[in-house]
Amino acid sequence: MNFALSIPLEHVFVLAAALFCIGLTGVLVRRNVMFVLMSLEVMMNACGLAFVAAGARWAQADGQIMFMFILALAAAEVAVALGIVLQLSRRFDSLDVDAANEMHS
Amino acid sequence: MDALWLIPTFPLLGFLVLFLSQGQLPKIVVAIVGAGSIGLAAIVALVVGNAFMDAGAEPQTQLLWTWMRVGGFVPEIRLYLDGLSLVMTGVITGVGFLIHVYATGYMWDDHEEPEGFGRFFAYMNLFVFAMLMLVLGDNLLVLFLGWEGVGLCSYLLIGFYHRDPNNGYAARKAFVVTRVGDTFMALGLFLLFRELGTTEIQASLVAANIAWPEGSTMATVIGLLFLGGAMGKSAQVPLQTWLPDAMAGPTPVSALIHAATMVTAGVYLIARMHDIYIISPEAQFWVAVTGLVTLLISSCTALVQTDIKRVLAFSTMSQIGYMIMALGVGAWSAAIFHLMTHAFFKALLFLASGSVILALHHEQDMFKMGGLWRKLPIPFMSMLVGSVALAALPLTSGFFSKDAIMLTAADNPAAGMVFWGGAAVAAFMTALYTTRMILLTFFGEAKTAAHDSSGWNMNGPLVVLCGLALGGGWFGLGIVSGVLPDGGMTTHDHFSQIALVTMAMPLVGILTGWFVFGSSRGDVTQLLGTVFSENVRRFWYSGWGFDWLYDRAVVAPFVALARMNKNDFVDLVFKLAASTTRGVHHVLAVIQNGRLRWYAWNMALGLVVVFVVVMWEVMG
Amino acid sequence: MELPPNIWSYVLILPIAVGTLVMALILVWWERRLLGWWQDRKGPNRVWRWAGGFGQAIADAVKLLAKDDWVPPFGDRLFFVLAPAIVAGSMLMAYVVVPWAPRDSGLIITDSNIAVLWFLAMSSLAVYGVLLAGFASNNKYALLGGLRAAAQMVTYEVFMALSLMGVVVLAGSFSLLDIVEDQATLWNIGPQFVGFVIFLLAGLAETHRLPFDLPEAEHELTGGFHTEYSGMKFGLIMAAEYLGLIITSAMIVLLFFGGWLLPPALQALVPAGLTSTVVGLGVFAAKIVVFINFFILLRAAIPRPRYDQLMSLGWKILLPLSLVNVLGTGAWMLWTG
Amino acid sequence: MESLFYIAAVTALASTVSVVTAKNASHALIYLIVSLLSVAVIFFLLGAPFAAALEVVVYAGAIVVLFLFVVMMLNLGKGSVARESAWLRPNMWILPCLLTVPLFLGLVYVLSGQPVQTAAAMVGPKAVGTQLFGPYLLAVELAGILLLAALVGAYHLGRRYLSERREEV
Repeated sequence: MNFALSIPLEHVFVLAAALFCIGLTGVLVRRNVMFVLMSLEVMMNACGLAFVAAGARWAQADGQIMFMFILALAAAEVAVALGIVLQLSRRFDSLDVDAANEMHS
Repeated sequence: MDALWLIPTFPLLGFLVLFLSQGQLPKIVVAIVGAGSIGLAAIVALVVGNAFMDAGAEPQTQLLWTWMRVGGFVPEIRLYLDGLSLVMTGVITGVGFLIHVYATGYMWDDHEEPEGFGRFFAYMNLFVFAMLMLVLGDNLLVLFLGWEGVGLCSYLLIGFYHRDPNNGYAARKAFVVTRVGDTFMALGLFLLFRELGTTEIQASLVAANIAWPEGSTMATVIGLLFLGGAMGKSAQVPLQTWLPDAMAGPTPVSALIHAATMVTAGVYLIARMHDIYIISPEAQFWVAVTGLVTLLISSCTALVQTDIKRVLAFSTMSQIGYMIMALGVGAWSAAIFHLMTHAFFKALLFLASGSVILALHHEQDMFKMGGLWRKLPIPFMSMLVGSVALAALPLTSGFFSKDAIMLTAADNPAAGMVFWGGAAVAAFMTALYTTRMILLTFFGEAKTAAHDSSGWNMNGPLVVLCGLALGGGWFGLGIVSGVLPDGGMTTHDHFSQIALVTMAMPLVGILTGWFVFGSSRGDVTQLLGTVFSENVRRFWYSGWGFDWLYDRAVVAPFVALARMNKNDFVDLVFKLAASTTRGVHHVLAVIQNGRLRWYAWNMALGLVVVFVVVMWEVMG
Repeated sequence: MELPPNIWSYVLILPIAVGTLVMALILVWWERRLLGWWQDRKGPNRVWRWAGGFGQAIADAVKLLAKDDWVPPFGDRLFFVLAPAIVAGSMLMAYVVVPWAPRDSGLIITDSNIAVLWFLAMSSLAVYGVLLAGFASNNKYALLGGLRAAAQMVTYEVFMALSLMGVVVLAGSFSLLDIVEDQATLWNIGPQFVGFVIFLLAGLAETHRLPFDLPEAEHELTGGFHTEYSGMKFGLIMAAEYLGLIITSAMIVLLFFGGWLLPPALQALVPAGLTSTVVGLGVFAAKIVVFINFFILLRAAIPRPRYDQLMSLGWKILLPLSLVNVLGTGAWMLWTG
Repeated sequence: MESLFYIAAVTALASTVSVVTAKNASHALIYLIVSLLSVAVIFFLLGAPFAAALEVVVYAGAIVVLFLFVVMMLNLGKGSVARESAWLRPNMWILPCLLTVPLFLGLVYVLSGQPVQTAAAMVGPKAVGTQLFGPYLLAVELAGILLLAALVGAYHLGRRYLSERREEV
């Protein structure tokens, strides 16, 4: 069952843009760091979708490769970010992203 | 020929086994692996050498793999075997093997580093491996890899007894000083690559002959840079100061550094790149001068040393000086010939002195020795044979090679008689200090109790090396002259005036030595007791004050500059920068408040602004 | 909406789903019988004596169906209901890519060029079922069981994927049909023995069968992640375990033991066409049964390790081993061209 | 069959909106999985089966599991929903939407140029693999280094500091 559809490219792009904007809104609105991270994942995923769609436009593998790099980036980001989340909740007893603003002068 | 790659592989495997086992193996296994790997390499070298000779001594290469591929720069790990590298390989593996066997006995009951047996042999094997890569590599990059590997291993081994900070200092000195030479070497390499576009040795030599006319400046510059590299590795003036201090390592290490590996690297490099020096006689002349100066300085220094190993160290410098001078005057194959015979007798001398030192419980001062010839017959015989070869008495191995060098030097059009005269003086001095060493060590009254504890694995190599030191001169090196332009044949026949003087110098030296140091004679003692000679002695003893000079010329100004600069105007610039930064910080701190969402907000805002601006431009 | 090129594959979904579920039902009884035999006792043999006591399995199923379908009021209702469905659903989905007989027989729902990845994807989705089951129960045993299961499955998924890569490299394809056909001359168990051992262990851990059933280790965690489950939801989790057992055995057979192929010498004797389909189906089923029995034997023979032992076995032994295996296979392929 | 794409797209949008608006972290994660799976379906339909499989195996199967794991460890159950509602007052949505809606509209405006169709061709795993280990080899190495760095970082962050441990014991 090897099939691929011909889909209007701009529809895929609009979907990707919509996902990206939803994710961005999430990053801006949420205070809970877990939700911020999830929104970031959504944004990255949207980028990946755009890349794959662009790759599909010319039937080239490059789009999928960029998606894989995004995947690797996401994996690395999540590994570190979740470690930070655990430290955050352990030290400040809160998941508020602004809880750790000890840097202000 | 297919077995060529095995030669460096065995030492590498030995290193990996010993290194990865982390000293967990029993000593007997370590000894077998450590010495056996070199032994196997020596056997393979023998087989390969035989096949090579049978095949008519045609240069052969073996491509192992391509290192990397960056644009047009494609260095390959390729082994190259011709007469020159075969001789080097034979010396490294053969003499190296004997040294390793000796070391199994020498290091067995080492009380300073009882846990270090495995580590010692791991480094030794790596040392041999690096040196083999240096001589077998067909690419200057591989050569450089071996070059640096040799430097690293010498650092590790000189500082082997790392509990004493002085040894660590000696190791560091060796590393830093040779690094100066390495920098020259690297610069030469870069320059060569820029000019000729390749780092393949053979290809670059061919290209150099085409690209550069006789006396070309570029060839001179590269030749001098390579000479700088050789100075560092081969301990030539002015980068020679590390070698005497390198005696801090265990004696087999000294033997390995001085006889089979490391210091011969510079000689090999110049011999390998000989086309460059033929293109540029000017560079070649400076090679000869370097050799001559080293030769004279170090043989004088050797005369006044009290530490038996330091005497040998300075004698190595002078013998390497002979080789370098030989290269400089065009006695190419004689240089390599001397390299080989020197490897035999210098390994012999070091190992024999190691036996003496071990028997005296690590006593190295010759003035505390004496009367040992009865108690240590085998080391005594070995030392005697080695000394005779070092002094180049006729019919010993050293005689043939040194004779060839000196007679060729006399032919040199630029300053033949100077070179010959210097070499002859040095030959005289060599015989003198050799006699002094023998007399002080083995004759006279015994000053320290000796316990001969050497077994077959220490005496065996000595006996073999005795044979080589005596008879090694008969080998002849026809295969090398196939590679190098043969400058070895002189116009003087063996009974001309100059040849006779050359031959007589060692004999005169030995007789003088016997006369001066043999037994206390009033006049001589008086002569040596004058203030002038005492000053000379002290000056020579310090190695002509090079350490002092470097301390004053390099270290002291640097320290002074640093001290001067500790609290001065330069800091103002930084303080200004600091206060500016602090001022800006106060402004920015308002913005950078550690609130993550505030940052996110700004990023998003920036994104939108950029987007709008771009849109404006595009649509606009 | 135009018709798909092969309606047959849609038709095939139902028999395969029903067949595997029935197979799971049989296995419940079979495992107990086999364990009884190995442990020198009878096992369930009373109901339907003429069928060796198989009636017990049906009776159990009816009991599970008839039980009160209780949802804990203190838990998360949505996840509690969803979890068993995810576990069983993802396991069933994995069967989509299993080729039951040679290529021309059409006994495969879909052959995809990502079949192996599909299997991995589905087994990684199964983690959610277990994790959510443990989380939704709002019970500390269940939570610990769920956490353990998740860590164990995520860990072993890595080696499972890596151990497969050797096979994939040999066949040059992710398609299971290609992989089986690649074994016509030599089954992968020879060149990929290391991969096989790792896959076997990883498969055990992925289906959390004994001896790797730490997420539900009774003496520590009562029932583990399904402590709060009863009735048909529990039945679904149990069925999923047997579905996992079957798919793991099937994957082992497909990847390492030549799938439906007989040993090369005998395979040549099988005529093409319907005969080969029937023979292939039979051979495949026989091989699967052998491995299912092997897994049951493992359960009977080997004690359960500690959890930290399980994890260190994975990260410290299996991971390096599987990486070396992939590297070695790759080097071998490069060497032989 | 194109309708499949639009179904997946709507599912993705709806579930993503739910991710951002959910109060319960674990529910949000389930929505995120749904979103990822529907994007995987879109990948498959676009002729990128390898990316689709990776999306499920790595994204849904590993990354989000990590999220869920942390949520379970922090025990973000029902108790946190109330706090979440307090943090997420309705009027907080206004400003971000003022920012992102114009961005989205701008993007749509840019993208709705001349209509182009995707190629309807399959780019299988083999093609991706040969590209990946050919021209993109350096990037793969860099990604490997990035992952290694993340490993080290996560290890460092994950362990308890010695001073803290002393207090805890």
